[in-house]
Amino acid sequence: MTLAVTIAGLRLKNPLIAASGTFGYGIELENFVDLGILGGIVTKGLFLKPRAGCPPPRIVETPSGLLNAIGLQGVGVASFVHEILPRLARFDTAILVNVCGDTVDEYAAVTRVLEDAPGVAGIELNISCPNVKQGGMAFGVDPLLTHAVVKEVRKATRRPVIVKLSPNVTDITVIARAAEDAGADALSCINTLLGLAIDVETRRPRLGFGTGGLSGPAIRPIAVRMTWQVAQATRIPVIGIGGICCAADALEFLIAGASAVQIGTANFVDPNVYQSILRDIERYLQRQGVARLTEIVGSLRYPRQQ
Amino acid sequence: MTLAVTIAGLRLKNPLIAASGTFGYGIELENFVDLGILGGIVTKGLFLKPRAGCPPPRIVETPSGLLNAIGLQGVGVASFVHEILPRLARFDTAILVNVCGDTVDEYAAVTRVLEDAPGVAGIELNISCPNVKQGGMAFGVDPLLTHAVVKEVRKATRRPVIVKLSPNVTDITVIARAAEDAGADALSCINTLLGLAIDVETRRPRLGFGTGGLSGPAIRPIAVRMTWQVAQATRIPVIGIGGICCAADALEFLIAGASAVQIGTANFVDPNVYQSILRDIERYLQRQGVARLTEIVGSLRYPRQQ
Amino acid sequence: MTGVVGRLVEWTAPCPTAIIQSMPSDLDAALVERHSIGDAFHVLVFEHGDVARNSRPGQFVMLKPGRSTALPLRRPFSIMDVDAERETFSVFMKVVGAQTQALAHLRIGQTARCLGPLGRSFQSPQSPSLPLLIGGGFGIAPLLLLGAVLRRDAYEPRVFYGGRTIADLALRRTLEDLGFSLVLATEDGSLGFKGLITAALEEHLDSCTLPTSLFACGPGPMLAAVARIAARRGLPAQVSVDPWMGCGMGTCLGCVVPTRKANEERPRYRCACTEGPVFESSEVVWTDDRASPSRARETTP
Amino acid sequence: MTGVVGRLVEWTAPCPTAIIQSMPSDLDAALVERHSIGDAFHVLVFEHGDVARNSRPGQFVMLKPGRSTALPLRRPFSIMDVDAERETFSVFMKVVGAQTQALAHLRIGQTARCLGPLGRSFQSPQSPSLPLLIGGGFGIAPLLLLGAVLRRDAYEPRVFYGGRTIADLALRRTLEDLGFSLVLATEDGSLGFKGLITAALEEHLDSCTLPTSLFACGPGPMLAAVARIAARRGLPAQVSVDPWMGCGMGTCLGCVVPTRKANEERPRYRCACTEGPVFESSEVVWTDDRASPSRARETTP
Ligand SMILES: Cc1cc2nc3c(=O)[nH]c(=O)nc-3n(C[C@H](O)[C@H](O)[C@H](O)COP(=O)(O)OP(=O)(O)OC[C@H]3O[C@@H](n4cnc5c(N)ncnc54)[C@H](O)[C@@H]3O)c2cc1C
Ligand SMILES: Cc1cc2nc3c(=O)[nH]c(=O)nc-3n(C[C@H](O)[C@H](O)[C@H](O)COP(=O)(O)OP(=O)(O)OC[C@H]3O[C@@H](n4cnc5c(N)ncnc54)[C@H](O)[C@@H]3O)c2cc1C
Ligand SMILES: Cc1cc2nc3c(=O)[nH]c(=O)nc-3n(C[C@H](O)[C@H](O)[C@H](O)COP(=O)(O)O)c2cc1C
Ligand SMILES: Cc1cc2nc3c(=O)[nH]c(=O)nc-3n(C[C@H](O)[C@H](O)[C@H](O)COP(=O)(O)O)c2cc1C
Ligand code: FES
Ligand code: FES
Repeated sequence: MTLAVTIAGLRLKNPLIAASGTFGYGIELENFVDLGILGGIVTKGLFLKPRAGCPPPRIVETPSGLLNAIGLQGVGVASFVHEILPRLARFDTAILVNVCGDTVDEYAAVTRVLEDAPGVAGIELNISCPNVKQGGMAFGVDPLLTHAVVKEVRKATRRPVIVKLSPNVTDITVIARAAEDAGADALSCINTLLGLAIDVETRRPRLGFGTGGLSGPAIRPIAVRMTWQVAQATRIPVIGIGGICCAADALEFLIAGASAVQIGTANFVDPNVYQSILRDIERYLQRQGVARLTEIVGSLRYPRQQ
Repeated sequence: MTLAVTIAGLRLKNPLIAASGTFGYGIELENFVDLGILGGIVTKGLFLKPRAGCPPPRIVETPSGLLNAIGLQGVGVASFVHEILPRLARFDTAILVNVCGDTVDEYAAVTRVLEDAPGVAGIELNISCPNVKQGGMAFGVDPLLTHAVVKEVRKATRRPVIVKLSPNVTDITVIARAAEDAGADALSCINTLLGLAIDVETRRPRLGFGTGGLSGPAIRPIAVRMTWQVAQATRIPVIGIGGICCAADALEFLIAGASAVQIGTANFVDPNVYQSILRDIERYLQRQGVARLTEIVGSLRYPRQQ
Repeated sequence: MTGVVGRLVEWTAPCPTAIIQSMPSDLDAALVERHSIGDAFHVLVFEHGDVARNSRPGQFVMLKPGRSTALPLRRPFSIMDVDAERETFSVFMKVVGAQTQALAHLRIGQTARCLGPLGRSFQSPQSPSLPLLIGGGFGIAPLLLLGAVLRRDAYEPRVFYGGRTIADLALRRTLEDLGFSLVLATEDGSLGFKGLITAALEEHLDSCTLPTSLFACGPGPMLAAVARIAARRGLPAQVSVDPWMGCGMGTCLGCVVPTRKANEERPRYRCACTEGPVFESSEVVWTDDRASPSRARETTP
Repeated sequence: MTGVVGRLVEWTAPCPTAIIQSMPSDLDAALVERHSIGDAFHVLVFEHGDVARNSRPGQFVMLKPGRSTALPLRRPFSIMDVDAERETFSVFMKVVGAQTQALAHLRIGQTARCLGPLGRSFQSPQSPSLPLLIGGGFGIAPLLLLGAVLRRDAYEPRVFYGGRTIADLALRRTLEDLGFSLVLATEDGSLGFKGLITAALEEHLDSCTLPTSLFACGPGPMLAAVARIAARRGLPAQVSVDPWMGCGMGTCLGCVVPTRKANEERPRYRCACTEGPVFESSEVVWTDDRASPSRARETTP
């Protein structure tokens, strides 16, 4: 039985990838997790410069969900390349870098810095972060801007470019196709949904920034739906994301058409969740009499609509 | 202390309204609930003709959420007017009718049937149901179609017209303003989010229809955010809906700018939830030293964005 | 186990045509007894005067541990037994997911939200006949109450009780102790007849000449088989179905079953919570059973 | 209550500069003892060898009842006591919401996911001095362990323990039994000094001439007051902060506190879970305390 998958020319030993912003830069967890069992790791989002992020409180729990406004606090791409990337080299897992920018130029510039860095398996373009004032989600909700930024980044690298889509749109397939047309090799689906939680006693938002991004099991049905729509609408591979906590959750995305999945919020509860998910996916494949994981990708039997 | 609110010229004794599709036509619950304590009731969605609805399974639970594809099963507006409406007359609560249609003409026709019926306090225009093949959500995600249908319905009635918005859009304020421009008296915010849940053993959707609409506490942060956006962007009253289970939940919407709220999924768990919510809202107002509920509407202290 | 099964009130008399036959009430019902049969099966006895007094066989309650008005929804459980004097009723629960787990592990004295009695009950046989009660898995539960009432009314019901394996027949001792004439079947042959309980039923019917009426509760495919058998042999059959239920009160329209009464031109969706869960088997339109999703999904707890 | 507070290992020796001072481990830790003080306060003793052996005062554990990997997240709790021989540690828990409720009601033998020890501990005083330990509400918890270690190292710590009312001072007997020199304060005057514990502290400092170092844990406003007092009097002060924590491991960046070390040009957000929860009070940028949201919201359970 094999769990290996290939995405955008990248072979992953299994379809489980740690989602951006929920696994630090990887090294924070080296004492907690055997990083080598992961198919891949997406780093926290990186801009050209270091960034302070949003004022606290930055996270608040909602029913089966986590609302966050971290605001892409980070060390900047240069520090990442020089100080962190070398320490990741000894782990046998694909390192994907989540690239951010306030402008198209910045996205391209961050990508170029990474181009010469050894050990970067690919780029995940974050055009969908709801917690920044410029850039971020503004790109991901507009097909023309999406096309523009993907095209520039495409020019800046020979590495696989994965575009991370925002769910805060009327029709995600329009954005997905814009990214595909502009040269994306794969699509990550989805980032967080824009939400607001209010502290009724103080009548202020519970987050320092105001609104935040909703993640976790609460959003899974929305994420599975969008993954399915995007997989139908494009020819490039899709990586499913949203509320995955166990093997059955991951399998929903794979059956809907994702070639791999990312695990986000669940890392906070248990960064070792990968082990049990892999074991349970294997058991599932056995039960279903399927030898390769890839056989179940997109195998959803959707009812014919009369 | 008063909990009374006025929406679109309609005085409600309190801001708690039962949401469409979660309270039947009201009469189903007359043995369970003292209907007179509700501010209002929105009926299940009605078309011109009776409708069979979607094949089962029609509901499935997801984390803190309910995914449904009922497909607007219903008796049709004529039966409603003749058989059900008279039975509702003896309850002291505002009856709002959720109006559906496959076409603009059907929306207007259903509205006209209601125009002469006694005991209808207002119309809630459902342009946001995700579980029908035509009409429904298709209208609610397009500002031009929204404008067109609201305009026709506006012409068909002198009663208050409340337009129920779909959350499955990039920018809900665009749709909200289109409805306002076309003559809507108020806005209901939000209907369900389109979702998909998959039975991994059979590799089929868990719902007979395929996709469904996500409701319940899971979507509350999204609904509060949209309510806040819509209240900022329009001058007409907003009714907040989405995952309300207790007083604090209701208050989040009111503080965000809603003049009233609807309770949906929570009715299934406890159709008597209104009592405790009213009691706890009163306690809250006492705690806050506020004499009228209306004083807290829109009182959110949103952080200034530098 | 739960005292005498069936110290009952009248069952079909008061208003035979009403859909909801008695006024349900919504209480915090305290757990007063628990009898566990292995890890998976539990008989839970709750205090609830109205359910104890007004329930009819085949009716159910909607239960939810604790007091929260948030999701998860309440869950439906057949009323297995009532004791009007003690003001208690009992349910037989198979642990399959988070809510059945939480209910099964309530401590004595803790409460569950409890709404009931709900739904349309089994109707007493139209004419004197031998009632055959066919239960699959936890579907046996309402048949205990039904059996008790039938006996009180001088019928001599015979119980067919099937499961995959011996462990599924958790109530077999209770049925024996109550003196029911009992046919057991397991698919793996670990106890009784080897095969499906409906095969055991057919074998019995082949050799039986008495007028017979069937009463069944269990998984969808079992009910469909009972319906086929009844149709083929021209026997009256009532089946209690088990769809997803959201509310139990007729408002969510989530629990519908395609049905078609004799006088109807085309099938109609009927709510199992108000117009069922007991239907005439001839009125149910038996589909490919999409109404019973797989139970094997590992749920995210 | 929990055996002798503080059968401890070394506390700052091994690697004084490292951020995470010892390798945390993630176990299913069984509850072995519970001591309830009213409904709201509980001392819970868990089995966890690594936490028992490696914890230093001020460190914490992330706990979650049961085994689920879904939300809700784990919750942080200060380590109140360790017993290296029994391989147990204890936490002092105030029930404020669903997770503290669930943890407080674990049955003996049931397990919680338990990750720890985590975070930067209190550091031993730089020079001989009188340690004053200031605890507000459940913030008293880490000060028990700190007090025990200080005494072992021949300090004579004095404990200031404040709350709104007498019931909040749930650990006062334990502190007395352990023989700590104790100052109590309640806002309503129901016990000890009437007023804020920081007012009691100031009163003491006004009349005390010994070199003093402050160690505080409690609500944000209390810590801010301690920081002001320390700054005004030029005393060293370490404070343990209590922000929302998502992971406890430095990955969510949810727990940040604005800080500014002496050599830094402008403030920086530091993670309370890895670079704290204990900070020098002079390094924390005290804001209008948005980091402590209101605790009064009725949570949807
Ligand atoms: C009228 C009626 C009477 C019932 N009587 C009894 C009874 O007496 N004893 C008893 O043990 N159970 C009974 N049930 C079934 C019981 O309601 C479910 O087992 C329960 O809802 C499961 O809840 P859960 O949270 O533990 O599991 P969930 O996590 O909700 O579900 C666990 C698994 O079971 C499946 N499942 C859950 N509910 C249903 C359903 N209704 N139909 C098909 N699949 C389902 C899910 O797909 C999932 O795989 C009855 C159901 C109905 C409708
Ligand atoms: C380093 C650290 C050490 C701690 N040590 C202890 C301890 O020893 N004993 C103890 O009882 N508690 C301690 N806490 C606090 C404890 O973690 C929270 O009380 C707990 O997370 C509440 O969880 P819940 O699910 O019960 O409540 P929730 O439902 O999550 O919250 C209930 C209410 O408390 C508020 N709240 C929850 N967590 C926080 C927080 N971190 N800051 C401000 N408000 C909050 C919420 O706004 C809500 O109103 C500590 C916290 C930290 C960060
Ligand atoms: C605290 C937090 C921080 C995040 N930071 C980033 C980020 O830097 N870049 C990014 O593309 N997505 C970020 N995300 C989004 C996640 O990668 C993921 O898309 C989302 O959380 C949905 O998955 P989940 O439900 O499994 O968490 C963040 C999410 C969380 C919860
Ligand atoms: C089972 C079900 C049926 C519904 N039917 C309708 C409907 O007929 N018309 C409508 O406008 N909204 C309908 N809704 C949407 C609700 O009115 C409400 O907008 C939504 O459920 C969000 O609120 P909640 O989270 O409180 O349930 C339905 C929702 C559910 C769960
Ligand atoms: S369960 Fe809701 S209508 Fe039957
Ligand atoms: S709690 Fe997650 S980074 Fe500190």
